[in-house]
This record gives sequence, structure tokens and C-alpha cells, in this order.
Amino acid sequence: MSSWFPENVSTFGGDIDSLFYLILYITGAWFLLTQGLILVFLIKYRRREGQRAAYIPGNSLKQAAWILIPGLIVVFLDLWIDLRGAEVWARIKGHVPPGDLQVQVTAKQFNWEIIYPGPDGRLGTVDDLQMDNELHVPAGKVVRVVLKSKDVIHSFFLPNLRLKQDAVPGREIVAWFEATKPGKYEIPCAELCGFGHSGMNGWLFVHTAEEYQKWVKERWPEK
Amino acid sequence: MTSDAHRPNYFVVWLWLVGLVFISIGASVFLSKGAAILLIFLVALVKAVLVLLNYMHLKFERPLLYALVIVPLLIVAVLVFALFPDFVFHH
Amino acid sequence: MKIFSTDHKTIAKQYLSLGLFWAIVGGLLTHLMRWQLAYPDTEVPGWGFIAPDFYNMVVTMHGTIMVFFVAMPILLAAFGNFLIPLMIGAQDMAFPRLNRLSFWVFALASAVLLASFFVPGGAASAGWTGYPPLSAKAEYTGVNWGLNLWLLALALEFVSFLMGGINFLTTTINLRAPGMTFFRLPLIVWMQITAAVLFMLSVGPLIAGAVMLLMDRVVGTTFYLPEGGGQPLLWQHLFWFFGHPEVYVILLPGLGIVLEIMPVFSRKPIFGYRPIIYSTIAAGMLSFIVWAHHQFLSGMDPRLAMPFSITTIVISVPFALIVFAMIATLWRASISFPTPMLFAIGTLSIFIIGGLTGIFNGSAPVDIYIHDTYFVVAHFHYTLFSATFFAGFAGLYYWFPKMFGHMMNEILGKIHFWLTFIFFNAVFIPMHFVGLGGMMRRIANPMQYDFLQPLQPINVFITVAAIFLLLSQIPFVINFLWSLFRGRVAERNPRQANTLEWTALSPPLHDNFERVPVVYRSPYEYSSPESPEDWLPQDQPPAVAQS
Amino acid sequence: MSRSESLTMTGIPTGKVGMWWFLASEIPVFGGLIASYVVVRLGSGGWSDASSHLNFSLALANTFVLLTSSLTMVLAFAAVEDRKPKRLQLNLLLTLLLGLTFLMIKGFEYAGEIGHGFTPGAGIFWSFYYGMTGLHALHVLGGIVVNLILLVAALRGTLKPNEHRVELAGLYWHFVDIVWIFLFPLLYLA
Repeated sequence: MSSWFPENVSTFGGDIDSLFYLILYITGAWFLLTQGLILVFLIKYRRREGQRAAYIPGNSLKQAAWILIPGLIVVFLDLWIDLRGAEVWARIKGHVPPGDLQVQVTAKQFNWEIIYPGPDGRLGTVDDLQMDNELHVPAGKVVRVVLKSKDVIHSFFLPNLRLKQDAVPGREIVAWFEATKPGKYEIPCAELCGFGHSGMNGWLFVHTAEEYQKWVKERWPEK
Repeated sequence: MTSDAHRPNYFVVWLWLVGLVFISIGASVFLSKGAAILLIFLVALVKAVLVLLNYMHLKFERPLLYALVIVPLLIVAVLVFALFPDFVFHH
Repeated sequence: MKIFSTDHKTIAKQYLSLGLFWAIVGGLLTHLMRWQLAYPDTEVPGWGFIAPDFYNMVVTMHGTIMVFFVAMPILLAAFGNFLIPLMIGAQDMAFPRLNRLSFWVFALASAVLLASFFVPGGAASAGWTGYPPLSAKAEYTGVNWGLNLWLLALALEFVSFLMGGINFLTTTINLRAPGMTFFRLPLIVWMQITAAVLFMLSVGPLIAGAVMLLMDRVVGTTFYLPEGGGQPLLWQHLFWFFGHPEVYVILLPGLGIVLEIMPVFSRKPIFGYRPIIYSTIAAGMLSFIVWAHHQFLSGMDPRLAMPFSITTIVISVPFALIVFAMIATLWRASISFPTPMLFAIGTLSIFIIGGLTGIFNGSAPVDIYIHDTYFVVAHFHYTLFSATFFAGFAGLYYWFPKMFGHMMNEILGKIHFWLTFIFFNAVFIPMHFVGLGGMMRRIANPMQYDFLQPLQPINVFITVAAIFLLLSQIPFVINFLWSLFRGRVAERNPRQANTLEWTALSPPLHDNFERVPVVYRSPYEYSSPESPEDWLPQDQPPAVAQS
Repeated sequence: MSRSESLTMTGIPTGKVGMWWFLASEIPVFGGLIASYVVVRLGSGGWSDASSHLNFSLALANTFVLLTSSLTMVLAFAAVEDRKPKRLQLNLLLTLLLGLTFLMIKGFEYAGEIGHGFTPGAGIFWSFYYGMTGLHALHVLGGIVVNLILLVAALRGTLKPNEHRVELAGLYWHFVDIVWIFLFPLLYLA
């Protein structure tokens, strides 16, 4: 059934997908019920000679119950969706877990400037390394992304990681993800940011532990 | 039209308004920062209500017109409170 | 028809004609977008190549035109102006001259928007939402005067609809015919005044925001520029504080039209007149506290997302009640299917899908993935398109005899409905799946992304269906123009409906009624036990008890 | 009784219902602007010393000018009730002159501040200062135009059937005064 979505390789992606399906089943049920009823009524109660419609104004509580009760059901289902949603939101956006790796991504008109802290693990030090549009991370590790923007609002979108977070100029926003499967995934921009918005795209390389160590050694050889 | 009996003394209302301006200036000079701001905006509120009731004759109008003043103010209050987390508390 | 007339009916027709003109322009812009998405960087037949910044301009103007220059004028101004005085038994609006001024300010706004296409740098291209800093500095989009004129056109349009709103509210409050209490008002009048209140009380902050944005662009202030201490998020709050009540301002009159038409062709009272009114008022109030669901991922404080996610999902309840009431109206009814009824049922059926997909967007975590994707585009076309086009066509076919004095052709009407209904779904159902596949909004060329390649056949299908949707409007154009002059002459009450506008001539006299009507009952007394007929006009005196 | 005066189901004259709806829609305009000012100011520092560069004495004078113009406006309406055309014309003229004085003082104030280099682009405080006082000044200008039309009609004696319009113009003028009642402390005292 998950053929609609791109492949999910994120730890919290499953929660989002399952919440989507929960809502799909609820709204699907309402869809079939309401459209079905309409179709049945249209056929069953079409105009026939000599047959009068029933006078049911529906203002008295007894008659109005026919719509108030389904309304109550909608309220309870809504609350169920809200409760499930609140828990998932708190886990994803509510707090950012301590990251094994922290990178800084600065969006600008029309690419992602990605700065790696280097072996000392701290940003803003001399051993930092900047790469454009290439984010290399180890699989199975929590990656903290500090999002900034130099000019307009961009949106850091990783479809396969089920992650999206706007990068707003003048603000530092932290997003996080943990990739579960090595591979090469795209990082499109999801917020209109000018004539180069279409095609603004970066790449996320998720490496196995060994590959990642090899990559680190290539970048910071003097160690 | 409001007859004579219902007409507030406009001149006295004017004196109050002018007096209140001096009070808020005094507050900003003598009182501490927090107290001054509180008093200043209380004074502004009083002046606004004075103008509304007396000059705009809201005192003699029906409740529908009161609602036309209070509802928009509530809506602006909702906007202010919703903006607090994003602009006042943001790190 | 005097051009500078103050007759609410003439002004309604002027708004209708300007709205239909813009609908054609908006529709042609759709053609440009869809062709570029299906066959990127190929020449659009009848136009040529589409550069990326030109594509952004087309997207921006399509949104702006459809929301502010098609939906608002047709649903609010045309139907509201024409129907409110007639339905409450008044001779005209409370302020006829202000009403005329509101149209001509709207015409000026249209002229300014049209001019913005031809200024150097082209028209606005920062999205119909115009988020700064992209919209705050000319060099970010390369558009200078185009965006300034866009802001000016919107400001003029707001002023025009503020004047219209004052007219609607004052007329309905003060100029009702004797006996027309608030709970005997037809539901479309309830919906129009609720929409007017929502617009009046929500547009203020955006006018302030637009003044600030115009100053940023022209005077050099830094309201939304971080380097000058400004806050880009401020605009999003001010815009969507207006934006969400605005979409209900467009939706409510659409629902009102359906609520007027259904009882007439079901020969049965609308089910739950009062529950519908209380739901409308509840939805109106709730609409002021849902706006930030547009900003879950915009850098807004994450703690704010939950309250707004809850209010967003809760606002589905009043609309669910209205939908249930419409369905209950069909129960044990006597339903006939002329074109207005087909479009009314089409509106209901499509609005249900739109309402349901709203639940996905309202849930914050799901929105993490589908925000700014084509899933959202599909959602709001199911809600806005249903209210503007399906309900708008339903209203046009239904009140055409009263507006223009001629009947429209039923066969062409039915062809138009079935073609539009089928191709509308053919365009927008697949769009949900393109959105779930991750396709982002406002991108000119999906082929630049590997993960979107498998979705391209769907995009091609949507484009082809969209072309057929555009072509299926031809039966309507023929029908509309032909019936204007050569349609069968309409009598006073061709539909045997109860509301007051059907007691006037078709088209009505300058002062609407030969004598001021007196109202005795609710507008929905169909198949009432009190009357042998299956309808009972509002102004028909109660039958004197036989001695 | 003019047309819009007579038709009323709720007992409130139609003109007044319309004007109060207009004021109800204006409250969120200034409310949105003031809300943005308050919120952005609380979120960033350094605003009170920026506001110390404002010309306080001119603003104080402007406050008295506007308060007095509210008085003369309401006296003009009282003159309508008492059917005293001469007093009506005098008070309308005074309100008009006071309004123009307000704009003149505002103009001098702007010139002085810009002269010292505090242009709208000088910082976020100045953006809001010119935004709020500019929009308010435009509304004062609008009120002056309306009062001018009424004064001319009063002088030519053509105001007769629509005298209630003086009250409506008064409602609008007092609203503009109330906005200044909040702008003055927000910008100059806080």
C-alpha cells in the first residue's frame, strides 16, 4: 500500500505514514457513507407522479438528531486523530534528540550550503568543511540539521525521510532525522524562492558505518 | 436624535481628556518602567472609553453597536496572543 | 442598462461579467501551467516557451485572479448584490451609491491588475500568498512595479469588498420586509452576511500587512527584512489570519446557493434550518482561530501547532453538520434533475471530498510530509472549485431566468454538467497521488527531480484532462450567450419556489416589487401540510380557516 | 427624513449602522498594525532609545490639537441637534482647521526627524513609526476631506435633508482620535 509514497527510510517516517492511513480509513469510511447515501436517495426518491415529498423540517431535536449524532461521531473521530497526531508531532518537532552528528545547512537562492563540523565536532572552527548540495551522513545515527537562510524563505524537504522544515532568514531552526537505509536521496526545496526554485535540489548520501568512516578520512586526511 | 437631557457636558469630557494626557506624561517621568507602562495604557483605555461613550454617543445606543466595537477588539487580542510565542519568546 | 446605474441588479450583472472575464483569463493561465508541467520546456501551443520566472508569474496570477477576481466577485458580489434585496423584500441596497462605487473601485482594481502584466519585469511572481522576503525586495524575483501594482490591486479589491460588505450587512439588518424576521431569512442570505462579517473583521490585519509590504518595497522600510530587524514570519501570520476566513468567505455563499436549490427541486424543506444557521455561525467564529495550520513548518513555534491542529480538525464538525443536513434533505424527497439541481448535487459531492482531504492537512504530523505538495493543491481545488464553479454554475442556471428574463437550454446545461463533473474529477483525483508522491508546489519542471520521474505520466494525464475540462465549458458559453437573447421568455416563478425573488417579474422592475411584500413563514415550506400544493410562497397570506 | 434615515427595522438609523460597520472593519486594520508593533518590539530591544529621538513636544501639541478637534466636532453635531446652522458652520470650520494643523505639525515633525537621518529605513522602530503615523495621517486627511464637503454643503444650505451625516463624520473623526490616543503612548511614552 505504500506505493503512493516515496520509499520511507526514516525512523519517524512510519509514524507519519500510519497516521496518514488512519485518517485515510476514517475519511474513506465517511466518503463511502455520504456519497453512497446521496446516490441511494437520488435514485430512491426521484420525482414520481402523485407522490409528495415528506414534510420533515428537521428543526425539532428529535428530527435534528439524524444529523447531530453523526456530528458527534465526527467530533470523537476528530479527537482520536488529534490525540494520535499530538503524540507524533511532539516526538518529531516537539524536541530535538541529542544528535550524533550536527551539520549546518544554509539555504540560498538556489542551492544548499552544507557545513560539516569536522573531527572536533564543533561548527565555526577552522576544520569546518563546506560542500554545496551534498549531505553525507551515517545510517542509523541521529543527524541534527541547523537550518539558516541567506536571502528568502526556502524549505528543506527530504521526501524519503518524511522531513520538511522551512529555512527562514534571520532565524536558526533545528531539524533532525535518522536514516535507516543507506542510499542516495534527494533534497528538493519546497517553498517558492524565485526563478530557480524549480530545480533547486541537493543530495543526501546515507552511508554504512564503514563507508562513512572512509568518507571522513578522505575529507580530513591529516588526522 | 439625543435630546438635551441626554447630552453629556462635552467641555468637561474634554478637560478630562487633556488632564489624563498630563497624568500619563507624569507617569512616564516619575514612575518606574513597568508601573509607568501599565498606568499609561490604562489611561489610554480610559480616554478611549470616554470618547466612545460621550463623543460617539455609544452610551445612548443599542447593544448591537457595542458588539461592533467589542468583537473586533477580541479578534485583535486573539492575534496578539497568537503572535507572542513566535516573536516575543523566540530564541 | 445604464453603465453608472445604482440599481443593485445592474451592479450584480456588472460584477458577474467582470468575474467571468477574469475566469477566462485565469483558465488560460491554467493551460500554460499544465502544458509546461506535462511537457516541460516545449512550446505551449498558441504561446511559446515558458521561462521559469514566467512560470512563477503564471502561478501567482492564476491564484490571485481565481481567488480575488473570480470567486469573490461572482459568489459574493454578483449573487449577493442580486439576491439579498430581492430575497428580503427590499427595493435596493441600503447605500445604492456606495454600491455603485464599490463596483467601480473593483473595476479600477481589475485595471491595475491587468496593467501589472504589461509593466517592465512582468506581473507579480512571489506566489498568490506573496511571502516576504521574496516579495519584499525587487531583486529576489526581478519584478519591481509588477508586484507593487499587485499589492495596489489587492488593496483596492479589499476596499471594494469592504464597501460591499457594509452594504450587505446594513441592508439585511435594516431593510427587511415586514414579517421577515432573522429566522425567516433564506439560508443564502444568512451565508452572505456571515461571509460579509468574516471578511470585514479579518481583512484589517492584511491591509496593515500590505501597507507594510508596500512600504518595504517602495519607501525602504524593513518590516520583513531580517537584516533591518524585520520579521518575515509576521507577514505569514497577518496574511493567513485573513487567508482562512477568506476561504470561508468564498465557500459559504457557494453552500448557500446549494442550500437554496436543493429544497426547490426536492420539493421538501431544507433539513435542519436552525442547526445549519448555528453551524454556519460556529464555523465563522472558529475560522478566526485556525489560520496557523498554514504555518506548521514555517519556523513557527512547534508548541503552537497543536492548538491550531485541533481547531482546524474541529472546524470540520460544523461543515459536516451542513453536509449531513443537505443529505438529509434528499431523504424521502421528490427529486427532479434540471441543470441547477445537477450542479448543486455536484457541488455537494465534490465538497465532501474537499472537506475530507482537509483532515489530512489539518493533522500537523501528516502536514509535515504533504505541506507545499500537490496534495494541498488538490485539496483546495476540491473546496474552492466546488464553491466557485459548481455552486456558481448552479446559481447561474437557477437564477438566470430571474436575472435575464429568459430560460436556459436544458440539454446544453446537462452536457455542460456531465463534462465538467467528469473532467474535473479526472484532473484533480490523480493530483492527490502526484502530491503524495512528493511533487512540490510551484515547480516549473518536475523532470529536474529523479524521484518525480515515475509521476510524470500522471502529470501528462492531468494536463490532457485539464484541456478537456477547459473545452467542456464551451456548451456553457454557447448556452449563456444564446439564451440571453433567444432563450424562452421566463415567467415570474418558473421553478415554483417559495422565496420572495420569485414573486417579482423576470427580470424584476427597478424597485423589485409592485408592492412591498409581507412575509408570513419560513422560505422552505415545501410539501407543507398547510397547503394542497407542494409549495407555499413566503408572502402568501395564511389560508383563512374555512368557516 | 432622508431615505437612509427612515428605513430601519432595528431602530438604529441605517446610516449609523453602516458607519459603525465601517469602524468595526477599521479596528482590525490599526489593531493589526499595533499588534505587530507591540509583538515585534517586545521581541527585540533598543526601541526606547530609538523613540527618544522623536520630537516629543510637537507630538504633545498634536495630541491636544486632535483632542480639541474632537470637541469641536461633537459641538458641530450638537449644533445640528439644536438647529443652529451658524454654530454648525463655525465648529465644522474649527474641526477642519485643527485637522490641518495636526497634519502640518506632523509634517514638521517628519521633516525634523528625517533631517536628523531617521528615515523610514533607519531601523525597525522607524519603519513602524512611519507606517503607523503615516497610515493615521492618511485617515486624518480623509476626515478633513469629508468635513470640507460637509462645511461647503452647510455654507450653501444644501445640507438640510442629510444633516445626520455630521454625526457620521463625527463618529469617524472620533475613531481617528482614539487611534491617536493609543499611538501617542505607544510611540512616544513607552
